[in-house]
Amino acid sequence: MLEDVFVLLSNTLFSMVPLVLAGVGEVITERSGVVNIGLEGIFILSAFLTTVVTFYTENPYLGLIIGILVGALSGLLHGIISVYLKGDQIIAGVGFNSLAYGISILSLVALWHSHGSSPSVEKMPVIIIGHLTIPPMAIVAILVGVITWWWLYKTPSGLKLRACGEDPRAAEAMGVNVHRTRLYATMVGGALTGLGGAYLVVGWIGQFTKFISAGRGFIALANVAFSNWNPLMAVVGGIIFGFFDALSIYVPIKIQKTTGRIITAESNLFRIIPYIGTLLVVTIIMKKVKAPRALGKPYIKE
Amino acid sequence: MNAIEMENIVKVYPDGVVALKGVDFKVEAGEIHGLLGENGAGKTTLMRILYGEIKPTKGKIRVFGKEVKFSGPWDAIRSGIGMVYQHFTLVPTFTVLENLYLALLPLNPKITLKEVKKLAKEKMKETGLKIPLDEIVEDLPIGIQQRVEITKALMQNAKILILDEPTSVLTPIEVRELFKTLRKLKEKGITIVFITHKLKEVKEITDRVTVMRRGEVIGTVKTSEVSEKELAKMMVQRDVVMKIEKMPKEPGKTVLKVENLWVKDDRGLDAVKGISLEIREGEILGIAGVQGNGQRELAETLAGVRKPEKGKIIFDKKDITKTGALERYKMGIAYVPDSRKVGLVEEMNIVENTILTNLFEVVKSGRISWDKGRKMAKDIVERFEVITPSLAAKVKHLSGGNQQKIMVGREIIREPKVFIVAEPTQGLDIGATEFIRKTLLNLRDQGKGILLISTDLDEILQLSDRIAVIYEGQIMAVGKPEEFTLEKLGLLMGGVHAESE
Amino acid sequence: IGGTQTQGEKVKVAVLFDVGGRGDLSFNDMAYLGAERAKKELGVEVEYMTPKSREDMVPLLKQLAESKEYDLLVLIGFLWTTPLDQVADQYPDQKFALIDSTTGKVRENEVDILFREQEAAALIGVIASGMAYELGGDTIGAVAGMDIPPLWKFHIGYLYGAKYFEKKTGKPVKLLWQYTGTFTDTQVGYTTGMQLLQQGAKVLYGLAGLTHVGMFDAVIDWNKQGKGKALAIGQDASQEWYAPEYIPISGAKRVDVAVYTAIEMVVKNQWKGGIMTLGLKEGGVGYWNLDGVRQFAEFAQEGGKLKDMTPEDVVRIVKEQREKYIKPEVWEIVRELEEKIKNGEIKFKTPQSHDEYEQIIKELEKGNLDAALEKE
Amino acid sequence: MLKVNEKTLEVISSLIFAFLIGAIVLTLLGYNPAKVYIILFKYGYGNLEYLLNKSTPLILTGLAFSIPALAGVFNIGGESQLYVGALTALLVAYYTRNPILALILGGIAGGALGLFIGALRVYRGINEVITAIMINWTMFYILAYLISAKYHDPKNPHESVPVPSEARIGGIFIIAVLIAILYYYLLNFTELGYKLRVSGLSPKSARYAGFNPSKLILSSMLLGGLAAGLGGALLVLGITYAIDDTLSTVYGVGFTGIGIGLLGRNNPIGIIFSGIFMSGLIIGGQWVELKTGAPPELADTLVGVIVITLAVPQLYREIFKRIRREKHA
Ligand SMILES: Nc1ncnc2c1ncn2[C@@H]1O[C@H](COP(=O)(O)OP(=O)(O)OP(=O)(O)O)[C@@H](O)[C@H]1O
Ligand SMILES: Nc1ncnc2c1ncn2[C@@H]1O[C@H](COP(=O)(O)OP(=O)(O)OP(=O)(O)O)[C@@H](O)[C@H]1O
Ligand SMILES: [Mg+2]
Ligand SMILES: [Mg+2]
Repeated sequence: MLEDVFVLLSNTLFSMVPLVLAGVGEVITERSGVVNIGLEGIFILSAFLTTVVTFYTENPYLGLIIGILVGALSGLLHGIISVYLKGDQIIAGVGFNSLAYGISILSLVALWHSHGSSPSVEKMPVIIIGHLTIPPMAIVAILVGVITWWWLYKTPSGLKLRACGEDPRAAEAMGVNVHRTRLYATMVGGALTGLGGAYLVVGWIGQFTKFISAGRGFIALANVAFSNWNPLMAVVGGIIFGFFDALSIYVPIKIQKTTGRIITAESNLFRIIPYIGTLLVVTIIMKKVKAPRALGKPYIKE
Repeated sequence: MNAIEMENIVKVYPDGVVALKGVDFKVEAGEIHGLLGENGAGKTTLMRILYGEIKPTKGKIRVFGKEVKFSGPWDAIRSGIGMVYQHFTLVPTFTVLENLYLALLPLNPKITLKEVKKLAKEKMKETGLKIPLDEIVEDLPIGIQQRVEITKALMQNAKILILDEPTSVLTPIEVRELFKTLRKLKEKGITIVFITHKLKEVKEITDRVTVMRRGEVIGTVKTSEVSEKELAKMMVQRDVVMKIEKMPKEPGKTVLKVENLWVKDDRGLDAVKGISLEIREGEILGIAGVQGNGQRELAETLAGVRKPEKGKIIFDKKDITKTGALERYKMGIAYVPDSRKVGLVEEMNIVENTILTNLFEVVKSGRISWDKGRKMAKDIVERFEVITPSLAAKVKHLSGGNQQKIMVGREIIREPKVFIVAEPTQGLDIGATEFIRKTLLNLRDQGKGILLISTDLDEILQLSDRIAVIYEGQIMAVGKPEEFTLEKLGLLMGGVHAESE
Repeated sequence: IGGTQTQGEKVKVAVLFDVGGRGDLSFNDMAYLGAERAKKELGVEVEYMTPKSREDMVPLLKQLAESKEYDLLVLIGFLWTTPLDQVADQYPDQKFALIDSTTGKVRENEVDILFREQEAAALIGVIASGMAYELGGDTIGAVAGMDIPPLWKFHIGYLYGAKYFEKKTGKPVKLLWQYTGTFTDTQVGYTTGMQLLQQGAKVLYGLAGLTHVGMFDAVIDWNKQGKGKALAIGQDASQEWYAPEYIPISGAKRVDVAVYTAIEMVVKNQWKGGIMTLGLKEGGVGYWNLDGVRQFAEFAQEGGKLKDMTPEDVVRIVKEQREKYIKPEVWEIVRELEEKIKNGEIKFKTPQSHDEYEQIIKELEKGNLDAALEKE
Repeated sequence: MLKVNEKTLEVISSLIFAFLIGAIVLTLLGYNPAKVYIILFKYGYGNLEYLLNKSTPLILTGLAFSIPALAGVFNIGGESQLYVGALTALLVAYYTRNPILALILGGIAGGALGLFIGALRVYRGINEVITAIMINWTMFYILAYLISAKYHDPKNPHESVPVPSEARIGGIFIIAVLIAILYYYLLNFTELGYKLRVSGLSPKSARYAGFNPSKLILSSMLLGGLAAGLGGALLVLGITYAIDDTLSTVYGVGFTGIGIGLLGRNNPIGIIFSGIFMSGLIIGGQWVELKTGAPPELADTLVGVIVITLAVPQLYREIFKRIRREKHA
């Protein structure tokens, strides 16, 4: 039974990483006033290029760096569109998701004649303590959350960034370069999401598949709201969702194993656990929502 | 030497409005320079350009003789320019301290929060402006927010300080304090540009004054060489009656009665503590007080926007304590809030803003008649001389004064039985101020009951039939205007009972 | 040759995939292989199309049929069943081939090709059970996609095989069957795989398209991280090349053969409408032999997916692993079962409703093997 | 009149721009843009019945996003609202054989789910983004469960029970357009619509004007959910007549609707056009695969590029301004 708990915990750690990284990244982006719903697309694109680089270099760490880079560049694109071109941020995100998916698969076909998946690549080692398997990126993700919290709340640049999301006009009047800050924030957010995408490959399943993000970009988006735009809570949110996710797979297997009861159609109902569970937790703990005031609104200078 | 030289500044807004048509503006180092002009004359626009917030379409700017091109306020701040806005530009969800910190960072990126706190305390001592450092800005009354703004600019070590209508929401005592500060700053060699609509203030504090009109400079004169009347004439190109005649009138029966009203503010603290009052037909009841003493909550409760904790509100003999705002507006109560951000939907056009509180007039079985709405809007624009390219212009593109006219005008045309109006003339030029005040008196003469909330004691004394002084949610005294002097009002507003004096 | 076909003009075929489209490493990709083989060997022209959703199917079918451009429309997957049923009668001159499903109607212009998945799964069930005992356990597992009819058949067959093994050897076998609810989420496959392994399953059967590719990785990691010894089994295509050391065998579902057969019928002018089912006897299902393994390893190599290995290596390793984990006694049971199926002694039921499916599974669990079979 | 022309000009020019950039991307990827575009347009917009049917549910999920958006609520739950609308309509049609009742109850089911999301926000302060995403997946699996285990067709276990032939309806596009026009009217000419827009733009002003913000959030989510529910109902009653057990009949329609709502600039009339426009791209994309042999993802790439380009009208405005200025100079 204790072993079960450890395995559950291990699985929780595995699945929480992308949600936390992208969630924290998006908290940064949104705190500056920009919404980027293109997380799904960043996941896919960075996962793909991470796979390519890791495949040829056999170095998963290089893959991680590429993932970060791809994420940052995607963030840059989104930043330029939403900050300087005053584009509609949601439309741009929707478009980017489609573009990133399309271009990744086209390249996959060109490179490996496969429409669905890449070859396996080198993965990062994991930390094993007894029955507990810890992906090192889980530790990184938690650290990223903590550091981001410290950055946003304890440093001047964090203050500036938050000001841009609350009241860009005031921020600008006080000498903050709103456009530049938002651009950088979107890039950093993208970079962290890219890291999450890279992790999917080199930290988790060791290959690229065409549905590798499988809606995790949107779950990460929900995580942002869950966190109330607080990076520490985004870590908690990722862990909670990851735990319920692992639980939803564990419970039916355990029932089968111990009672011999066959679970067929009801397996669909078990798949609901992470979503309902998270919603319940939110219902219980949620206080007043405090989204950044100027979220999603372009700041236009005459 | 000139601190500021702006040459041939032209500004065309993206929607095609030509706000400045080639303005020359010079300010000598060390002077207090007044900037005067009707609503929409282009004062704010000119100053926003000087502060680097918006870019001029054309023109040159020199600061202390050096030509500058600002790409943003951060450049202006580094060149020693500070600005206090008409609409405050503090981050509303941050604490005062955080705002100050934010403001100082462009100058000194290494500064710490602790140092800012120390500096702020020093500044407070130096200027006498008291501000609560750890409060969230949006929870503070506007008067206090403004103090934060000024302190902020001073802490930025501004050598040139621009104040855009700093006194429009201050009580005379606060104004006096502010002027003291400004004089002190002047002694230290700081150049000040001071925008106001109040000629008295111009006379009192400025050395020279520039008058603008419709995007052009009419002229710059030495303050000591002109009278208020002359200034007014320069501004509006006609004679202005400075003193409004008020006919004596016997008030009629009570239309609105408030009994033992208790109201909480947004933070859940008691803001109105057991207020009882009556408004009678054909009477203006003035509420004098420093902002943040429960006026807003009182007004909102009377309008039905806020629910009271305790107490009773009787209107026209009916108990309306539980009635919602919409219903009350329909019954004949009108309310002008103290903030245009609340009273207007910036992103909507004039017609849409007109019907905001007049919805019941234009709606028939759920359907809006835009024709009626347009008619109403046109009426307001004509009667109140709103300067706008069209009725379809978004309200956010209007100048502050013109926005104010729409917000007040919209309520007046409805001819309410009870009119609750807060700061009706804030930001209005003298012409418009005169017009609004006359209109209020007219309403009173027609037998309407008016509750006038204002920090402008001149306004209170000039218009009210009775005055109530509010302090910390309680009425300190009620009486006829003749019974009060400016001094006495000031003391009462500060919480000092006349008797105990 | 080609009587109905005008001389000199190439036969033109459109292959219409399932909504998921290619890239599942199994079903749709196999269909593609079959069509490509027809292109090469029969000299036909093939075009491909992936509909975006179920609602696109009817209008696309109509438009394609109306264009009269295609001698044959090959429809891959059960989603096409109802759309085809709706339009088939309107276009009597258009030939259709429906792969892996049937409208239940016999039409002159329609060929339905079905598989008897239970037969392959039953063999795999025996093999998996044998391998589990070889690995020192008694539990086998499966990572399945969604709870849909083809999976019902796999479930029945797999469980049947396990129980058959149990009956023959007297060694009890437990089956942990998990529907993941997805054919695409590889990570869910990984987590499910890990959980099944932790609950004692020694052999995992992948029945979830891209999802079970994650299961492969779970098995690989389980071994590599020293948590124990476990093996995986692929399905549809030969997937041994993915990790020959840990995937000694794959079930076969020859969608390629079905597609090729349908095209061939047109080219060779042997078209005859009706319903065909492919099972062990017809070579439509089964498990992959080493030739098949080599062929798919070669495909993988062409795509640059075989790193540090040649197809020969793959075949060698697979051969070693099969020898190591599938003992002659087990092969014997497999052969026997295979024989019984081929000669019709064993004929599996195809459940027509969820209730019937559950009923069969329950009976099988109790050891009532006949519950899965058609009664004579 | 001049204004309308300018708007049309803007739309047309941004479309041209989008396709230009799309052409550049196609060329970079090694495809012949002329060929791809010819196929895309010929087939995408050539089959009118298909085009209009395809756009029907998309227009409605577009509305499902946009109406709440105007009231300041971010409804990305159109997906699941469509699911429940589709299933409800299907079952009602199956059991009662009454298409009108099916349509109405389908709409109500979607509306109720929208309302639920709104209620969690109003009464529990839960951000609608969380609720919507969680509910989307929850409903997906519940639907999968019901269809595979409870309501599958005994004759065809791959699909749900069918809509009986007497409950099938035609002219669904007209219904969608009528609903869009109704919503347009509602937004621009009724008290409720006005209140919704005010509270979306400035909640403080709405409070001041005496509007009940909670009621408005709920109303907007009800209207949004209603639209999505109707979209689902029309989908099954008018196009597919059943839902398959992998849910590919309904999956993704709500998400695509978000883009359509926004491309239509949250204007119901605009949404009709953006719905048709996007449907054409989606339909045409399938034919591009068939006719050029390009992977189907080429269409996704192209759609992505076009949508991104349409997100930045500011860009063309700037370019136009510059051109005009140069002309004048
Ligand atoms: N952002 C804007 N977009 C378009 N037009 C604007 C904008 N801001 C101001 N205007 C217009 O520019 C003109 C000058 O406005 P400005 O705010 O400078 O006037 P002002 O002199 O400060 O008036 P007030 O005394 O009322 O504050 C007005 O006609 C106004 O409508
Ligand atoms: N928000 C708005 N602000 C100003 N005008 C609007 C707005 N919405 C719609 N309109 C305009 O109002 C006009 C509608 O006129 P219409 O004659 O249809 O109704 P109406 O005149 O408002 O109603 P009634 O006949 O009851 O007076 C249109 O030209 C439309 O562009
Ligand atoms: Mg101004
Ligand atoms: Mg009319």
